[in-house]
Amino acid sequence: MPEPLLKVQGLKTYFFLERGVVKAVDGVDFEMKKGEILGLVGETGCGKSVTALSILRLVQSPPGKIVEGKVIFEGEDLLKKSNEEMRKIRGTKISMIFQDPHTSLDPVFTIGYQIAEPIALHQVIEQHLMRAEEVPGKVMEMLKLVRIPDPEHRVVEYPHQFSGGMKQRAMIAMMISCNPSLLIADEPTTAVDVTIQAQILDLMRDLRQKLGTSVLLITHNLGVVAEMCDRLAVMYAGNIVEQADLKTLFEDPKHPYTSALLAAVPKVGTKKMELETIPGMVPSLITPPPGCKFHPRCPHAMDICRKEFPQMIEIDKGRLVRCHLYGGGSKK
Amino acid sequence: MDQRGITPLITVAIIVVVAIAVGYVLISRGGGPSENENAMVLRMIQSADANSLDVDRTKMDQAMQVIALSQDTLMTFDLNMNYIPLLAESWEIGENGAYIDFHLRHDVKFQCGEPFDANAVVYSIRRAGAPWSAQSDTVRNILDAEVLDEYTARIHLRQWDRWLYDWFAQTSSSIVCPVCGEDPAYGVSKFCGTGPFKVKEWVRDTRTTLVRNDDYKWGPEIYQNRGPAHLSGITIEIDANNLTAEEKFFRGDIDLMIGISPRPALIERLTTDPNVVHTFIYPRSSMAWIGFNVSTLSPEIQQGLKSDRPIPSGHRVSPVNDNSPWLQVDGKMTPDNANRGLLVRRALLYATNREELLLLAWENLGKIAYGPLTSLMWGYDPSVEDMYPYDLEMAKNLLAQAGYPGGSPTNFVLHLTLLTTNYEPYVKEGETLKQQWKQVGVDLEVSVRAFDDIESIIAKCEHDLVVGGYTWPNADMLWWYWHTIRVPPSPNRYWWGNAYTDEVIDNTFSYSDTVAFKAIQECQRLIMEDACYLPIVERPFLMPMRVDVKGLSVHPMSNFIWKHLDTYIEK
Amino acid sequence: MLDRVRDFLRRVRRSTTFRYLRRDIRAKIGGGIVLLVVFTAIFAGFIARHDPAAENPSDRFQGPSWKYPFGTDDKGRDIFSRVVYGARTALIIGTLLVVVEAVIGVPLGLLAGYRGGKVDNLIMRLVDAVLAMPGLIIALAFVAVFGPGLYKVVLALAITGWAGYARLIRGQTLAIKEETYIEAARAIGEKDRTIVFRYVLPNAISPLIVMITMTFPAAILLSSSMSFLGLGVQPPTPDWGYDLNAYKKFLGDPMPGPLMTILPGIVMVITIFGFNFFGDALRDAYDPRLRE
Amino acid sequence: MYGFILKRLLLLIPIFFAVSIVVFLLLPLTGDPARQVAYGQGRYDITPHELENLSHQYGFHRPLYIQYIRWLTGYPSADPAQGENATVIPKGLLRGDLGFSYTRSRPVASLMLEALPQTLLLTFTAFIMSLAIGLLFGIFSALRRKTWVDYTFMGTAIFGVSIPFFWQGLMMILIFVNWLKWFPIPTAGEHGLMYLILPAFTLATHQAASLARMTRSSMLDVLRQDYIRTARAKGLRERAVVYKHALKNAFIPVATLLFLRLPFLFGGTVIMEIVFSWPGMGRLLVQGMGAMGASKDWYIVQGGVLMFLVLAVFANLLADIMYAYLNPKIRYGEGG
Repeated sequence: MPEPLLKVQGLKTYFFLERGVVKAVDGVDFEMKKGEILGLVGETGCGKSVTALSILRLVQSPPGKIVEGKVIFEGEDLLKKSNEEMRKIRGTKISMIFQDPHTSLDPVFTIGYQIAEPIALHQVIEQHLMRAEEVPGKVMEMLKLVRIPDPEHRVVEYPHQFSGGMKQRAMIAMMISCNPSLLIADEPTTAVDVTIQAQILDLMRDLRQKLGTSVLLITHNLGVVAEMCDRLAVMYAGNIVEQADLKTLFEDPKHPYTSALLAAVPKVGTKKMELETIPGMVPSLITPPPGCKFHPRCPHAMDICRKEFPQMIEIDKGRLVRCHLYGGGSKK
Repeated sequence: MDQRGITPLITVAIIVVVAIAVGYVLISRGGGPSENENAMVLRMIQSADANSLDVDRTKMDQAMQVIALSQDTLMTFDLNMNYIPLLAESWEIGENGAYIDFHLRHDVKFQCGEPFDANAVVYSIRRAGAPWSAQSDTVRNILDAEVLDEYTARIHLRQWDRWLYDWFAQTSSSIVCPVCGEDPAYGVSKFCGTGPFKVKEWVRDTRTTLVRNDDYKWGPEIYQNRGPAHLSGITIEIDANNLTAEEKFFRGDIDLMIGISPRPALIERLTTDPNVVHTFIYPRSSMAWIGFNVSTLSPEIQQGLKSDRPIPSGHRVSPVNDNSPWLQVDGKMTPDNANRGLLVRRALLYATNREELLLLAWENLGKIAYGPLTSLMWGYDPSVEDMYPYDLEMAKNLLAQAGYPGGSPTNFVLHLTLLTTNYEPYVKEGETLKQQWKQVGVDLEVSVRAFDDIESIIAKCEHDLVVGGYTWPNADMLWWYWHTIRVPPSPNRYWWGNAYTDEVIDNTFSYSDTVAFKAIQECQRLIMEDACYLPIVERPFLMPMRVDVKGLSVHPMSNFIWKHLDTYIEK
Repeated sequence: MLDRVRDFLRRVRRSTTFRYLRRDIRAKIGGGIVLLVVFTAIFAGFIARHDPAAENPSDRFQGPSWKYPFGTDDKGRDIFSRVVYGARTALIIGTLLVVVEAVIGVPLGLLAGYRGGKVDNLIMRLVDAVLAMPGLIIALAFVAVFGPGLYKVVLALAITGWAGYARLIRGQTLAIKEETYIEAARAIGEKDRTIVFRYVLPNAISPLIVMITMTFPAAILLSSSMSFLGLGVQPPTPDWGYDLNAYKKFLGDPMPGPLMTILPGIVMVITIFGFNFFGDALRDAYDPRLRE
Repeated sequence: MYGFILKRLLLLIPIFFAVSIVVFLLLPLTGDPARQVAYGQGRYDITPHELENLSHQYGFHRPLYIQYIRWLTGYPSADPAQGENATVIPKGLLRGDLGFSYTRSRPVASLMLEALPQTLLLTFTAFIMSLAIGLLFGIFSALRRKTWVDYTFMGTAIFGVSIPFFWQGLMMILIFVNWLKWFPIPTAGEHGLMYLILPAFTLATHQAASLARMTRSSMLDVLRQDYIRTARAKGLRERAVVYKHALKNAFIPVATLLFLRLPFLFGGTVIMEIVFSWPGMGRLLVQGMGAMGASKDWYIVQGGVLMFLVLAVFANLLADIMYAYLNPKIRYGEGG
């Protein structure tokens, strides 16, 4: 088995607030192969975005802090790197697309300038891959790549002159301009309307074909996942509760939470009138319930769930689940 | 592509910095005193400026000292206050004072180059008599002026007036150039006179710059040097903030401090600093007092029927001030009223501790004043000195008789307002009196006002009491207390009510000195008996100068007629 | 009545704001100073050891001592007593100013915010214009025209001061207007007046309090500046600015001359500092964004 | 952008109109304008008859609106002079005549024009000083949020806004002039660079302090924004993130506020000019108001207030332009 591109082990990111410690990410492990699209799904506030930010080490600090864990990217632990090294990795090897294109672009700089920035910095100044005068051309190329109509004029315009979809495209252009090997997309489509969604997703898909970038797609929208991903990781209250490739997971979810999640999605062609909802609330991340964090909402909750925190167990090849239902219990 | 980071900030900064640089270059032309070394400039400093340098538009001391330097009078005083010639070589008085003839010097030129002749005199006299002029009251007894020949001017008098005669020696009678006297546009004096220094620039409340008049050679005989002056110029700087003013003086940036208010620490410093000569002047002619608003003119005077004494021009007819009817004293009023006012005023005089006033307000400089005239004036009457000793019991009794019984620090029976300028000793006088009069139950409110406000309030006769001071050469001051057609700020709205006093007053005009002398003494007594005002102190002048200032002796009239002809600075 | 007060206090103590304040050092220091000053102003009569106007020639120009904490001036008056009474004057001005400004500004702000449209446009135009004017100069002009004195000073400062209140309240009103409970109130057919005063105003109160706290230091600064120029509070009312102007002439003297100006000045700075400090803490406490 | 500026410039016309009304009213509001003018001329013993003449001469007997029109345009022109010097009557604001100052024996307009550069020099020097100090403090304490740097800076800032101008001025003179003798003694009519520094600095303190606070909070707001995170995700250097992206955004509100606060600075200038006897308009104005024992001069008061109001209006305009210039949303109209 080849060395995975990204390997996250026991990642823990806490936020130290006056109200208490928020364990946003409380022990997350997963792997990504080169060129694959991994979907990270879960309810809002389950720690998806924080995981992503932790990988890039962009967690707002204070109050946030990565307390322990490993983020091994291309064989090196990012958490051990110096800030400078880390900075050089951002935008070149790993880059990230954010949820809301409206607020994520700097309103006082032209689109062109913002796209040019990383190119000029990384490729010209740091890596000497191109000369300064090539930068405009490259920018133009990127704009074309993300299919922005008449780039010659758009390049000198400001974000507020762009529509939501356009902004998101520009954002993508900006982020892939140094063709990173890992692209983290944090809810890239939630803020734009459905028609645009499709376009954005297409865009990302064939970018992946063209550039062979692997994508960590963070979303709560299983529809999107279904369209895009090769593999899925389901997150709940700061932990990954289940991992499998798309098909298996959709066909037979093991973890009660996953099934609940799937059940909550309207399926085309089913007669079922009312949707199933997941009972109860997302647990507080400051004082999570003891044992399995899902047990208060779990239909199959057993005593052990209330006492012991379940370990991840591999019930099948590349098929991981964190639940007491599947024997093993916890390691002694 | 838009490469601006925070360039707006930088551009703005650069622009403004440039602007400042340019502005600085444009603006900073040195206006400072004495640029070139060989120039010998006397640098004075004082805390307040004149309100005008036009002799007919101001009464302020600050103005007079500049006018004395830039303009001349027909006669002037010697050190014993005798009349000596200045612009007039000689003069004679017509039979029983119907007119005065002035025979003028032939060699005098105005600073603008115009010759000085009888026309100039006539022009100035008429100007002084103009309805808008500050002098109009003073010269009320001048009928007209007339040119006899080029160098002889005749002043026709309505009647003999020894004080008017005296006026011709006072700075306020200075002769201005008829040609450039008026600024055609704005009708203010261009300050062009015949004096030893000409006003180069007057920046109000900032600095007056005078430069030597090199043609000057007609200085009065009291100076060894008849002119031109040794000094190449004089600057009078205004600095209301004595923190900086004194610092300049003690560092030697200033040669002479005028009109400063005494302060123990300051006096200490002045007396100990070896580089400073400091003199207290007691001009025989300067005192500080507090004036009561006594009354309005009696109906007769308002109709001009009282006596054959002429009604002066510009005579105001002021309303009775209803806010303080008790203050009105008038021969024609009911004796009851008259009495009350009189009693109260006497009470206040008894309730005043002058020693303390002298200490707190004047730091024990100067000497206590007892009557309307200073002890060195011609006609001074020593008998006034023991008329009102400090006696609280007496004061209380008088107040009780006046209908204000039982006054005490806790029980105020009377509320009065005292107007004063912000001249330090005056304010202190007021605040000290406030404390003293408390003892007899009189509540005094001290209201610090601008000079102009006070003038206007008095003009409307709306004051109770006012702090004032004068510098005046002679017993003419008495006129002030008789009625207020004399130099404001005036203490009184007052007219003598009976034949006897009329006669006494007329006698003070008398052609015969002996008669006049007696009358003057009698008047002082009458005035103090009527307690129509409260003398406080024969006002001291602090005039500290640097040791290198030489040849500056002190004239009894202080610096108000001083021309600095002998003054020079030792390099 | 009493238990209503107690209840109110309990609610205050429970409120997040209060809990936040209790942890904020600025609030402690600033609040302490403010309380101290207010106390001094109220009980000036007891705190001052002498009549601020009482002159005793026997001990003039005294340095600070137990008898005269700040020393005495050229008339032998106790400077400390004058400062204490000056605090009273300052607070009176501040309070009056707050009242006047609020009385003018708040209703206009409510009107503008609640009515919107033309009225809003008109009022805000006015407010902007007023805010653009140099307050101190306008105030000086006012005093020059109508004469000096404590109440005139307050009015003079209020001429420009009210606009700040109007703008603040308008903003608040605009925000609150969108709240659902306002919709509800409208739905059940509450009268506009009722809505404004029963629902909108109470919810705009916290920023108003901050504004008020901030008005005091401004009032003290400006009014004392005016009386320093002789165009403000007139004697015999003891006033910091006026006294500093009177004492500044002793600055050049050997000690204790300068102390006459320095000590009262320091007291003044500390007072204003206290109010500003407290106001700051208060604003942060009310501003949820600034708390984590 | 230019359309915007043009709009604002047009807006100035009504504003100046309003200002002129306010300024005009100063004199009538005194109740007895004729008497005020007379006193301004040093004529305290003016007789009722003369007063009558004067008020006819100046047209004070006319209804207010006519007086205003005349004050503004000079029409209907003055009655045939009954007293001397009819030429003293103001010939109308629009003809650049603000009346004649008897206390200065000069036309007010020329006095003001002479003093204006002095005031501007003082104000702008202070302005620049405050800009430098304020921005520096603000940015640093924003970056070192909740550290002792932040606390000290902000503490100092609040202290800075708490010092009364006049007292600080006196202290400056006492310490740096009298005691340390670093600077020349402030002297009326002296306005070299060395004379400028102390008043400018004193004036700057307050402004700088409040500017520092504005900058800090604005910076904190911006640093919280998504696009800053984006910039970091792009791998930009921290310097670029802070000084390019953050600062340029944070500077927009600060710059606006900065100019909006200029009027306050003018207020301070007035006091500074008195304390340091700086020969500017503020000193003229306050003395014209009768402060410090000077004598009242209404035409100077009118002129001074007018000048300062006009300056304030321009400061306001500047603020708007600054905002428009820094903010693309306005520079290139809304929408794509």
